[in-house]
Amino acid sequence: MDRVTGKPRLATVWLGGCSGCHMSFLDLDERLIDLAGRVEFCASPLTDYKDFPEADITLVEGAVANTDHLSHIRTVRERTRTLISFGDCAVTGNVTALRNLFKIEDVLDRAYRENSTVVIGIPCGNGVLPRLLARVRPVHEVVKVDHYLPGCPPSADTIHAFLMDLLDGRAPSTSELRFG
Amino acid sequence: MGERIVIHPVTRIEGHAKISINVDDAGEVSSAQFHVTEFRGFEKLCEGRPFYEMPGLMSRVCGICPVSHVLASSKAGDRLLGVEVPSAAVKQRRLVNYAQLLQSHALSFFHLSAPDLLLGMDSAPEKRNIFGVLERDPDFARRGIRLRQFGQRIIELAGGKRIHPAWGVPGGVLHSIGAAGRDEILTWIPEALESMDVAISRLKPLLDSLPQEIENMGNFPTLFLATVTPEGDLEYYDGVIRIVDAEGNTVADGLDPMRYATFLGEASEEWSYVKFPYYKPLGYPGGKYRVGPLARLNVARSAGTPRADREMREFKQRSQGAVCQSFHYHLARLIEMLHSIERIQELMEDPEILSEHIRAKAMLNRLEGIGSCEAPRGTLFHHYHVDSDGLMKKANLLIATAQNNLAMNMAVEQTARRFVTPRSIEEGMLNRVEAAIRCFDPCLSCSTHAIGQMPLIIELRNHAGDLLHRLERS
Amino acid sequence: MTASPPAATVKDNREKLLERAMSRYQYSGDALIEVLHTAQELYGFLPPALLKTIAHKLRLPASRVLGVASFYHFFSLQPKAAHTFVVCLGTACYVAGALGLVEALDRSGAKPGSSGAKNDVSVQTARCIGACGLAPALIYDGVVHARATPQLIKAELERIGVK
Amino acid sequence: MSVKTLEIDGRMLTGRTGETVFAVAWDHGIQIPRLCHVGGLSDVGACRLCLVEIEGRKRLQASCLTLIEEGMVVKTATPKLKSHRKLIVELLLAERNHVCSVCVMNGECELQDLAASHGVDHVRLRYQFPSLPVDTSHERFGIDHNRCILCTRCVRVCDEVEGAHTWDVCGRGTASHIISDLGEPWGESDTCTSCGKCVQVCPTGALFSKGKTVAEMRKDRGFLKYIVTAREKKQWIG
Amino acid sequence: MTFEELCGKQTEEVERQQALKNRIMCCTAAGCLSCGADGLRQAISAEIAAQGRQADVELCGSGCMGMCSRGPLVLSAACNRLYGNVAPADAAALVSADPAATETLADRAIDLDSPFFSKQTRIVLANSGHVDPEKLADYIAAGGYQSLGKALTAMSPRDVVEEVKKSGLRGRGGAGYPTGLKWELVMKQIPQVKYVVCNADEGDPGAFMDRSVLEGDPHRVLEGMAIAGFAVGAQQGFIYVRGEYGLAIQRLQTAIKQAEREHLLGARILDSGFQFRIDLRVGAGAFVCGEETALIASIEGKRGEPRQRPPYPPESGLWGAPTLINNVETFANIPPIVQNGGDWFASVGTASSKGTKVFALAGKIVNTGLIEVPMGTTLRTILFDIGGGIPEGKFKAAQTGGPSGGCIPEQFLDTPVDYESLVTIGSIMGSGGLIVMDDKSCMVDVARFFMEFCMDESCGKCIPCRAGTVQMHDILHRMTRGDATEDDIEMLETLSGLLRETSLCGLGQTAPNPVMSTLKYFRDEYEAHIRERRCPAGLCQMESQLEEAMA
Repeated sequence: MDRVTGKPRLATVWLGGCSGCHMSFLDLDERLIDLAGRVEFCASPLTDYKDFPEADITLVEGAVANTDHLSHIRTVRERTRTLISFGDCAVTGNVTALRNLFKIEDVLDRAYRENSTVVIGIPCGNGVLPRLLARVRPVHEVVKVDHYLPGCPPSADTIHAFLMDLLDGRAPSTSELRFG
Repeated sequence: MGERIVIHPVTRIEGHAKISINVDDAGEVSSAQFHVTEFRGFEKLCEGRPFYEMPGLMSRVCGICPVSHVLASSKAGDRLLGVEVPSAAVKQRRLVNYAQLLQSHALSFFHLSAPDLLLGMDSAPEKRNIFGVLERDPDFARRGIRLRQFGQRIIELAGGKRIHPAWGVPGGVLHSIGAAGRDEILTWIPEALESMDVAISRLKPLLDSLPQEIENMGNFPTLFLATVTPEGDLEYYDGVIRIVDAEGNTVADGLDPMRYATFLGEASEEWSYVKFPYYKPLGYPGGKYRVGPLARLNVARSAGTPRADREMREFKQRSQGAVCQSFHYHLARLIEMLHSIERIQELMEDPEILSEHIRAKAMLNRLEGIGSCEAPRGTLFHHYHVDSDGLMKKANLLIATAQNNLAMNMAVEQTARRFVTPRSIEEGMLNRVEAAIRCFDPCLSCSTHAIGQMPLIIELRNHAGDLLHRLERS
Repeated sequence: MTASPPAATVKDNREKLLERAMSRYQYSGDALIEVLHTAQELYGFLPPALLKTIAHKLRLPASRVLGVASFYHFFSLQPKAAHTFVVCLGTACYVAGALGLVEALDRSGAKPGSSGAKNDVSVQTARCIGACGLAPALIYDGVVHARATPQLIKAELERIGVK
Repeated sequence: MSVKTLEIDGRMLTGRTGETVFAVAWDHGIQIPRLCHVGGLSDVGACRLCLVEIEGRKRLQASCLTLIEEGMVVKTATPKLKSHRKLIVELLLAERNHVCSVCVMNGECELQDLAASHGVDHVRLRYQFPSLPVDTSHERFGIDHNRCILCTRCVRVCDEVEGAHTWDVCGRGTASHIISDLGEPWGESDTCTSCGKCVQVCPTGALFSKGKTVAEMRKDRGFLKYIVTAREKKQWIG
Repeated sequence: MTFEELCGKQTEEVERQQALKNRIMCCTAAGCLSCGADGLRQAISAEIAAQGRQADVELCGSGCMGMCSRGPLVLSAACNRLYGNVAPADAAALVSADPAATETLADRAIDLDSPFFSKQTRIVLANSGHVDPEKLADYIAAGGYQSLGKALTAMSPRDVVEEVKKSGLRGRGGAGYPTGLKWELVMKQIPQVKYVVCNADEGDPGAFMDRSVLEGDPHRVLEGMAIAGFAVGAQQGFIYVRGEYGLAIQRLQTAIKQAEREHLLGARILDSGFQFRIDLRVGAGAFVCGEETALIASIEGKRGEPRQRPPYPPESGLWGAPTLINNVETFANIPPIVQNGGDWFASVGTASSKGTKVFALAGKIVNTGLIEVPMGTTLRTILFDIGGGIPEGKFKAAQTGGPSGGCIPEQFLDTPVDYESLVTIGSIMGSGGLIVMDDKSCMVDVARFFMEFCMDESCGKCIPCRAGTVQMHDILHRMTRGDATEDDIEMLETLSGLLRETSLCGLGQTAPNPVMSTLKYFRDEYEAHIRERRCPAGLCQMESQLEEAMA
């Protein structure tokens, strides 16, 4: 609960994904206004928190694909009461994990050598950039996940029903959930 | 011994980014870099897949502008088939492209920029979001939400799904918007136009209050690149490429997007996952150019729709030659939204929009195809090679945000030099560095928390990368 | 046994022998596995053309013939290497350290399942060759070696010129 | 033709001698899940989704292969069966590269449907990410092994209905894969009649019509009953 | 040949052998062959020629003599001595059989009164090591084909079935289904065409009982099958033998030809109206073909994929005909049962498990080799009296039942070995592989090893087995590398339940057994791998916590 407002604190996190799940969240459209009355939005790409705060509910979009994601999701897990894998990339790896079918070197080579006209350096894992993980993983392979909200992306209606269930203290219904 | 300041994370541009500021022995900013830390490898992971699946697969590059990728991909597919896309299908594609421009720009302006612009850069961070705007000015916020909803609704009605509609296919589109869809869209138009009037008239006076930021954050000469009609008007779906310089002179015109590789090059640096496209005749890194709303308005002669034309004429008067202040991306965005709504209305009134002749079918007829269009953030190219069975051999994607990469780095460096004094770092200084990035709207929110307080982790590092000092805002 | 017959006369003879085997079973599709055994004995492996002939003669669909041939590990669809190591990975041999033998071969660049790639050595693993009392067992070019060691493998590889 | 009475999920039902538990259940609206079964083809009992509990039998039985008996008491949806089915679906999803979001059958796939109806909201097992080919050498169709679940419907329809036996299973265990003829590209097959029956019976996006984009593929299995009835009874009913 | 002629032939051969000065039996089973038995045999043969003793010294090859760990083994009839580790240089001494000359071999003589021999009861292996498997006359001299003769001349098929039922013999392939009942089922089937199939596709890693029987006493199996054919009304038999068993195949081929020539197989057997042919079917490297429906598919020339049962093979087997399938050891038990009666057989063993069981002892044990003990013998007797104990280190577990079995810890060493008791303690009898593990064996790795086996041998037809073994192996593999969590143990258990209850055939249904039994008795080892990332046996190489980042 937020100390000031007494409302549950909702965070969203974006790892290796396209942000489509966040966009679908925004597709709640005017329902966002009602939602704002029920939760305190904290860390999110839509708000202005950078250091991940304590959160009651966190929606995690995207797969765990690099070392930054890995350390970030661990922090998020520590500071979150109910963690939700949000969308197919987080739940299954989805398209992001298709790179697991290739060697990392080949993937980097295609992007930064074959498709470049000037090659000054190949990025990956120097002091500033995170290293790519050998294997893109769904979130639950890395940290414990409490609920799953699959879909690419999950529709706004699905997200809404899911959040309402959670906020009303019901076990979220899984009957509408679907990959893809 | 030089030092390096790392800003991490810069909030959200296609995932995560960092900014590092290098400090020389004299304690002055020597250079600054903008590092994109996200990489997913679409150019490789598509390998072996049938090209017919590319629009659906490539739309997953971005959830904000999936339609752009669907279109560029479908157009590359059109080339592989070697067909002429039926004109009704072209209209469907144009419609959805305008809808996408509308929703993406609405997101950028109302959801992400407006909080800073309307609430002020020093307002409380908890309030500095669309919900804060809702409290302050519910009507304005609701208009923003509804404008985005309008764009998304068109995509849903035409494409079947708001995000990642797999409706564009090589040769055309899967379905048309239909009469019911058209009728619904027409009912939205008056409100949408009214909302644009409200937004534009709110933004203009705000701009006048930020002269420092406008002049010093990403204000420099570069080339501007955009697609235009052969006559030189705004064009988002299919046209020729024109390049103008900072003075507004045309550097190149009538370039065929299919031949992009002859005039655009891409450089790889080990410190960013986003590459550095450049204009080949000027070489790397000299060939900096900007794309996106600002570039399009600088490049195009006129909009071709009455309301947008009025605004565009006024916009062009903000500067001699091209408008070089990156801050004016915001206003350019609003003008493009207005233009999109006008175009959507035109398309809705065109009887051909209901035609069911929307798909040309053919076998594979070429082994290489390029598709391009104007995405919300700039010109987008998809370049595919397939084998004789139509399986992808390789792809090259030249994405709008990347094309602004050199300019964004320049903006970062300019802002750092102007505002950062390494001896006594204040958060406000670094925030401005970040804000420079956000003008470009590199995909998500970065655009707009432009100015004002941002929670940050600031790391001061020396040359060897050792952590010297860490500053964290709670 | 070689992949491609060196002389036409040899080839004729093999065809005749295969034909005889098929006729012994009245060209019955039920005898497919026996016929494949014979074919592999004659030719060393089962190339597509041979499978096609067998399918035709036994009046079976080609895909079924390949389906059967690929199901059984005894049948080789690729030519065999000049030298073959078979490491027994039966439980007794495993407990006695057969993995060490695999590793020794691995280090030389010859991997289990590989065939002919590296200096014409093929390495296979077997699921118990029945020499459990003498574990770990290794079959090198058809000869069973009891209580084999990585050193033995190293020596053999050196002898045939694989370092 | 004699009739037998049995109890399925607490309902007294009747079926004809020689009918399977599966058929009688479906005839009465009890939809036992399945992936390898498709009406009109022989059954192999491979997917194990249609397993049911039969009173007095120690093991679970594949209902598609179990003939009804007088007085039989069958349960088709006990918690144990449901949990087994859920895990089987997860096993399939983890086995190959089923990326629903970019599949031609997204929205119409039987495996995807099963996952949804069994509450598979994530896969508890590690994805295996095997490297598998796509063959689009055929003029009209393609096969994507990434999406194949080895139900062998294609093998059976090609053998039993079309009579071509172009398809079969090659290799074994986890290396099993569907082949045409001697493993040549499908487009080079001597035996394929291009009838497309295999494409229509395939439950996933493994077999598809070329030129279909993501989520565009739709499959029609009605033809199977039509042909089979026509052949067996000389009656042309859809 | 009539039954009388057969009896005459037996007498003749026994007398001939008794007239010899010496008979040297040189073990030529695969174990001894792999340590030089062939060369030894040639040396002895050459020595006989050199000494000019062809007339009164006979050299025979023999089947497995049991003590494989001390091969090559040679039995000298004249001295009634069994020698181990015999070298070609010993040939002269062996041939001469001179007490002085054999002195050099004295230290290699194996004590035939040692517990290794005295605690065994040999029914199936009675001939093994005593008859030359390549000589029909040898088998006949040992009483071979007498049972067939007795059945054909003095018994009805029903009598034979009753005798087998009375014996209490249970299938030796693993599951232990009562053999007599199975025979009766097939006998009662109406169709005219029936088959008898001998399952010689012994595939458990670490098991070589059937191979030894086939190599050492092939006629015994043929005789057992012929009796079965007579009892159930079949005229055709098949032996489905592992392709890896080259020597067994060769000896079976020889034996079938010999038997056919003497009308012990084929038409008009022993001049009766009974005809029975046996054909060999050579397997091609697929463990799953040990499963009876897969074996049937394989004999029919198809992929060795099992199918749903029922119908069981006694109703619908090969080509849809009633089919009796028993394994090698089961058939080998038949001639003595027919000869001595079911009651005699039932007097050996326990209340529910009759007769003896052959085990292949292997692993960390002194006397590796082939043994046969009465049912109900304790594991302690088998391992420590007969097996001679653990060479170094400490006993940890005994694995029975191969990939379908389990690991038995020390506290159950006094459990009598019979079908039910082994199931109670989480293992199974299986076909008779018995592998001993000491404290250097990691039980997680052992579980992984067996799971890898099942994964490789899964036919791939049904999903739980095809994909479930892969996932279970993945988890076990990660455990042995230190990349697993407590949840993984739970998932192993969940998957085990799935495979056991939903797999199409026995391979998948029993694949979780080694995992379940090690989890039950050695859970601490699993937990050490997970919680402490430590392998108590010191075998598993724990890698860095995350393979995640690229090198």
